[in-house]
Amino acid sequence: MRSVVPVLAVVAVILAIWYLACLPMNIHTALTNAERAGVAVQPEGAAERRDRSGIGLALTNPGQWADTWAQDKPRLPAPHQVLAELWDTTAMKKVTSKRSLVFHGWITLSATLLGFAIGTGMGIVLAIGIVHSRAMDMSVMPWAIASQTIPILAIAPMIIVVLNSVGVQGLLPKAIISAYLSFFPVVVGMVKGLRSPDAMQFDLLRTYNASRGQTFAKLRLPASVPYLFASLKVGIAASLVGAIVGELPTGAVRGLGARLLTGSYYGQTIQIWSALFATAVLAAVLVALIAGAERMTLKRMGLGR
Amino acid sequence: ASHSDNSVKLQLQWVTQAQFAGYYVALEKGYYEEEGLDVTILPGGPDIAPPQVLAGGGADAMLNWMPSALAAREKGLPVVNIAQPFKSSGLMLTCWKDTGITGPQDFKGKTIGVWFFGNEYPFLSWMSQEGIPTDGGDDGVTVLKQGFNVDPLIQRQADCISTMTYNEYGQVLDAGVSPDELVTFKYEDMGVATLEDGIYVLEENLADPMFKEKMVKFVRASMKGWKYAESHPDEAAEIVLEYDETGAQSEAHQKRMMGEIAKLTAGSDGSLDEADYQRTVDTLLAGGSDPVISKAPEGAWTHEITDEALK
Amino acid sequence: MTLVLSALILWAAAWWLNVRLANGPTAHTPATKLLVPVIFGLTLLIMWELIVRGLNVPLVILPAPSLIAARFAQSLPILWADFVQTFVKGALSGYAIGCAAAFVTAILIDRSDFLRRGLMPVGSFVAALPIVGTAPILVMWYGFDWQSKAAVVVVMVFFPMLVNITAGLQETTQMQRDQMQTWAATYWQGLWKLRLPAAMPFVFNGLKISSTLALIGAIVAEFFGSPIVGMGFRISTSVGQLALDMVWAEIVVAAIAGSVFYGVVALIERWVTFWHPSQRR
Amino acid sequence: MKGVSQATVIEAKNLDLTFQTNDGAVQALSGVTLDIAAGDFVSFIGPSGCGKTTFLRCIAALEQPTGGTLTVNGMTPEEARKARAYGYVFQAAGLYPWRTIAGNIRLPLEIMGFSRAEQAERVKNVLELVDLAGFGGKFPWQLSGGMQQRASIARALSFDADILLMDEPFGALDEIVRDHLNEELLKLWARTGKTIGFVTHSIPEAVYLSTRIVVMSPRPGRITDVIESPLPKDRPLDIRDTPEFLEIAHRVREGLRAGHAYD
Amino acid sequence: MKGVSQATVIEAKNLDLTFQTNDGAVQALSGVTLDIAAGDFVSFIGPSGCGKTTFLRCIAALEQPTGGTLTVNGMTPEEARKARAYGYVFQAAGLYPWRTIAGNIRLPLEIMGFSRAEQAERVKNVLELVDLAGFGGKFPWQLSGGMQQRASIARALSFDADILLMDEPFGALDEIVRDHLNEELLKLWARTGKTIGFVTHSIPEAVYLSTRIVVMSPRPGRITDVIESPLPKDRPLDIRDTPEFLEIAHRVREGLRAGHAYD
Ligand SMILES: Nc1ncnc2c1ncn2[C@@H]1O[C@H](COP(=O)(O)OP(=O)(O)OP(=O)(O)O)[C@@H](O)[C@H]1O
Ligand SMILES: Nc1ncnc2c1ncn2[C@@H]1O[C@H](COP(=O)(O)OP(=O)(O)OP(=O)(O)O)[C@@H](O)[C@H]1O
Ligand SMILES: Cc1ncc(C[n+]2csc(CCO)c2C)c(N)n1
Ligand SMILES: [Mg+2]
Ligand SMILES: [Mg+2]
Repeated sequence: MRSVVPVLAVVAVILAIWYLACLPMNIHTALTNAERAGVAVQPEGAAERRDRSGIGLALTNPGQWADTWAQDKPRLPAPHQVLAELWDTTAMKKVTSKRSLVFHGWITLSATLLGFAIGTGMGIVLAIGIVHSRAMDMSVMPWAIASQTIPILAIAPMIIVVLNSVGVQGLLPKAIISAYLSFFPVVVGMVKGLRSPDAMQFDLLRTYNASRGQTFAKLRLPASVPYLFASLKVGIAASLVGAIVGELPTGAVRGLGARLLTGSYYGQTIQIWSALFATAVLAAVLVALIAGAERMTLKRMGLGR
Repeated sequence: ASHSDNSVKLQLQWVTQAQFAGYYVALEKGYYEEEGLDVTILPGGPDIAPPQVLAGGGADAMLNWMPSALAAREKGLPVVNIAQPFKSSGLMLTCWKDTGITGPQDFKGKTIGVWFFGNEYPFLSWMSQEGIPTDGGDDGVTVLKQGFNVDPLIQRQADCISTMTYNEYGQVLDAGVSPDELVTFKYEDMGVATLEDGIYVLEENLADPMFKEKMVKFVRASMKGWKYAESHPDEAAEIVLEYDETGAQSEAHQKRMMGEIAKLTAGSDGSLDEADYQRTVDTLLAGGSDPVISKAPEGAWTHEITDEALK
Repeated sequence: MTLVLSALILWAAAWWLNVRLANGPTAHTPATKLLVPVIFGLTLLIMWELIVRGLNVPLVILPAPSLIAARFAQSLPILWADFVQTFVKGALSGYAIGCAAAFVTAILIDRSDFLRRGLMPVGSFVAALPIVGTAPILVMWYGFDWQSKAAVVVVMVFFPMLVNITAGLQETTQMQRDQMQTWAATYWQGLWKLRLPAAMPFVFNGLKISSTLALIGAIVAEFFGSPIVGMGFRISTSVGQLALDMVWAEIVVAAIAGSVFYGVVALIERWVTFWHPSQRR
Repeated sequence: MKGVSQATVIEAKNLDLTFQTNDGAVQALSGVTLDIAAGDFVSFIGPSGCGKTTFLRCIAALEQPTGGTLTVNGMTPEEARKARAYGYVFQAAGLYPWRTIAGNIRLPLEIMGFSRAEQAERVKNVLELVDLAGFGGKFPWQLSGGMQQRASIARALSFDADILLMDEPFGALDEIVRDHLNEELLKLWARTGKTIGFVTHSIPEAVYLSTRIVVMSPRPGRITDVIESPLPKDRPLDIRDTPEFLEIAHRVREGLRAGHAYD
Repeated sequence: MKGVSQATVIEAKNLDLTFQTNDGAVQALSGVTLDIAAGDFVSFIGPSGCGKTTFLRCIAALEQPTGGTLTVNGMTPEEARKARAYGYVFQAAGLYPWRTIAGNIRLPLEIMGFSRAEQAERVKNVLELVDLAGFGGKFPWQLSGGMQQRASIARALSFDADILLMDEPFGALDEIVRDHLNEELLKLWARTGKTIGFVTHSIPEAVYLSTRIVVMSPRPGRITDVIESPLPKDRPLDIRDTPEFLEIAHRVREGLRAGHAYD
């Protein structure tokens, strides 16, 4: 709560800079529009202005500033334009409408959640394997790291096509791409967590003659919970990115990713920005939900202080 | 694969828009249903290679530009053109007039945006016919891989960009540019036009009479859709809007697009014109150092389906 | 079918071998530590080859590793040019700028608690903007060449770096800071002699995370417009040409470059943070 | 009490233990021979690194000697562990932070498969034994260091092992609390008659608690002296100011100093 | 030595300190009045939480008293710090792991702007003083705990402050090493004539080292007793077995017990 004032201050500064940045960013178009409408601008001719800096042009043509904040397809939309679009496409549309961001957000969210579940499950299973089998640790870990250096956008279409050829369609392919991005942080965090108890804690269980299974259930697993949650927060954000990437090669018909893409086909910058912000808000909400679950669980476990 | 059922999946090569109005009209008006077909239309996008989808069994038929389809054929994916609803090409280069460009020779030293993804071939062979290198420098053109909007032109990052008469050109005008500020070069006019949006299927499937029969019905219904769309452009555009799930299309834009598309489909009854085919192949074979296809393809098209369909 | 079967048998055999190696007497030698993952990787490759051949998967869907290797060998000059464009020009420069900017910001934030509490939440929100959305915008702003790719990379690595450096600067104990105070050290002396060295393990953690992000960011940005060279350009156009072997050759380059980049950063980390318990053995 | 001829519980003969490390072999124990009788309270004292912990760990079968023989109740340490022969208390309390005090004490009981009712019963008993009744529902961090250490002792007592091994259990506590816990431990020992092996760094603590004090010297870990305490079993805290006490303390100190090379 | 009328170095009058915490105010020091003369060796002893550390930190200007006055050499603690009046030794050695022993000792010298040559000279001297000559090139983690603590003392000595403040410097070490370092510290004190403030939990340590022992009690931290030691300045280790020594130790223990509530 102590952060409210600083955050507001920072947001205010960002908004101010943003509005200012619209001037040089959009001034070229503003001048061209004005010229077409017969207003005199400095200098004349779009070709002439092409290599001029936006800042210089903005300074010499203060009369066109207002237009830089009100264009249809600006290079940088002004904050109020994005907000208006967000408002228009969430609150003002029925959630079942194709033009509603809530509708598209839900499509993306469902793939995200499914992918997150798959990825987290896989990550946990892999981590359990890795801490219990040296062979698995040594063979899998380097490749798990390497797998993350592959640009997912490049293989996403192939995953879709391959799955399609074995008859898997719809939500699942997107979820698998999203799982691919989210499993890695979970593996890393979970391995760390399962290994986090110190030697003494293991020794203690040995003096009780505890079995492997008991050691896992009574020591490793509870000890890993804080680590797991830390990874889940990274993982859910990665899942969302994965779901969006997965939407691009599925015909890009529905979902926030499709909104981003179709927005860019038609140069609808305002639509792109509002889809972007919707995504970020969705990510923030998801992370906050996990953080809430984390607080609750840790408190139950007596770890939250 | 079993082709005994009556389902047909069609892979488009772009997102839902009036470019594909004929198929949506046929679907909406029940022409497919009348033929006893259950048709699914799969929209495309920049990350979707229709031949790949076809190869993976994700679709029964695809729409494709012929250069791309012939290249796929040479890569070992035997696709066959069974119908050609688009008679003429809508591809063109759009340039700023104030760059001083008046003809192809003025491209030297300029920056030009080109679509890749299998669509660069017509451009490359045109340039090689003009004798202009495409690797930059003062004597050649600097080629950019253009994204799928007109920003590079509007932002003046490129002097010319690729546009379709029915889509991107309109977007340039929508951005407030008047046609007088632009110079355009239609591939059709330059003599380097290649065939666009044809219907392709896998060769091996054509061996199956059941499949063939399905395609006959499909092409017949599709052409009926096209002809209806041509004569009712506004209604067709509205149907397309109806099917657009992204909610990103605007009515004005689709109506204008439909108007332009109608001009391209006008001369076709669906059957491939051998002369057009030959011109396409010649253009591609003339391509520069890295030609799309190295030899004239065999069996890349068939009239069997259209002959049957148009009876 | 026999090929698929032999793939499964191969898997079982290789796994058995690895279990033996990992639990055997030589398990802690560097040779074994290298050998085990290599065997695992090779097994996957051979299984891939066998399955693709066994099931007759079309080339345009999934090429066999042997074809990819052949394409790789034939296309070295192209791959090299793409690598230079994307990795050296785009990813590395963006990485350097992004890390440096995060560093400066971290020190600004460090001096002002107000800034930290204001910027961190906003920063994490901005960091959640997906690159597939920001990349087209940055390409529109910074042009088609490597500059826009570098900008995408800057945006991608900035926040993870900032978080790590900030956390690292908080890493010193109260006692260590008190100690500095008893010597009447200035802010900069405390920063330079105590807090920066203590932050290094965190800084390197950030550098490692960012190293994989950097290359991915540069490649993805090329999908949204590029000159006609670069790894992302090649991948996206090759998919259109159904040259899947080329696509995979580029992916191999990306994986190698990414892993080597990561490895180099990890090596430097060993060298710089030699004192940290996790680096001592 | 059968006087000197009590049953031998732990019997070490010529025990050797060498660790293989990256920097070469470290001989932690060398020729250690020692008998511990039932009901003994044996303290191990010696400079850091002399092998006190290692010896205790050998008894608990946490470490495998490389030479000599070691039997516990006539069995190998392994077998003795399976027979639940020991409770082990580590230097730090080592309570699991995600379990309440009662939950921590219940842990060995769960693992050993006691019934629910039995678990609850035993937890209640040992909590009373260590004076923590009413704190069962608290989490470890809600207790002071001394209370945590008592809980950890309760945990070791809960399954009623005959042998209690304690490795510097009070090392981290302040002197006053430590004195108090020493008193309590003596009472507990008197009440239960367990055999206790106790590692410490503090001479007064060793003298105050033990029936026998084993002095060890480092590199390689050897026993240099075994001192039988003539102190009575009943020991008020101020026994520490008596001449007998100081006499033993002095002897221990001398024994320590002899074997000690500073750092 | 000017007998009883030595110059006063540290003068605390009615010192109060209250921490504002989330759970309310904690009064850590209340009405603390104390004079420390030049050359004194003053030990502070008392149960955990009684404010020993807090008082030392006030002297070093690491904490700001909320009431009363405190002067060091006639200046405020702040000014005294800027004048490099103190060396401070913390409980843990707190050496920087990325610097060698010599590098660690050089650290305050670098900060205070000594010349290179002077730095090298001083590092050499203090390394000898604490018996670590030859270990300058090692990293902290390559040394035993006792050696690390000696290095940390050397660091506090390197810039030759007149006042040495030590907060449980030997708390983490074993008894033998501790004895040894106690002896060394006494020698060093005799040789340099510094004024030393020393916090400890160990009664023998306090009695063995100090000229005055300050006994404190908790909640709120007050001084309950100040004991002047009649022991001579020259103290062999076995002075600890003399009746005078035990007499003082007993008095300290009584003072402590009075103010102590277990846990
Ligand atoms: N797992 C191990 N691997 C290698 N060396 C070890 C291991 N455990 C102990 N040692 C070494 O064996 C020797 C004896 O160690 P041990 O822990 O038994 O000493 P200790 O008497 O308990 O010391 P302290 O009083 O510091 O606890 C030491 O030199 C130590 O470094
Ligand atoms: N920064 C702080 N904020 C709030 N309370 C504090 C702070 N520092 C110390 N205290 C409280 O002030 C009291 C005195 O603490 P101090 O550290 O001086 O005790 P001490 O005598 O040194 O104890 P110990 O022997 O455990 O080191 C304690 O109750 C402690 O909890
Ligand atoms: C991935 C991909 N990129 C470009 C085209 C070429 N193309 C065909 S139709 C069309 C839309 C015109 O408005 C474009 C750009 C394609 N087929 N697939
Ligand atoms: Mg030990
Ligand atoms: Mg303290």
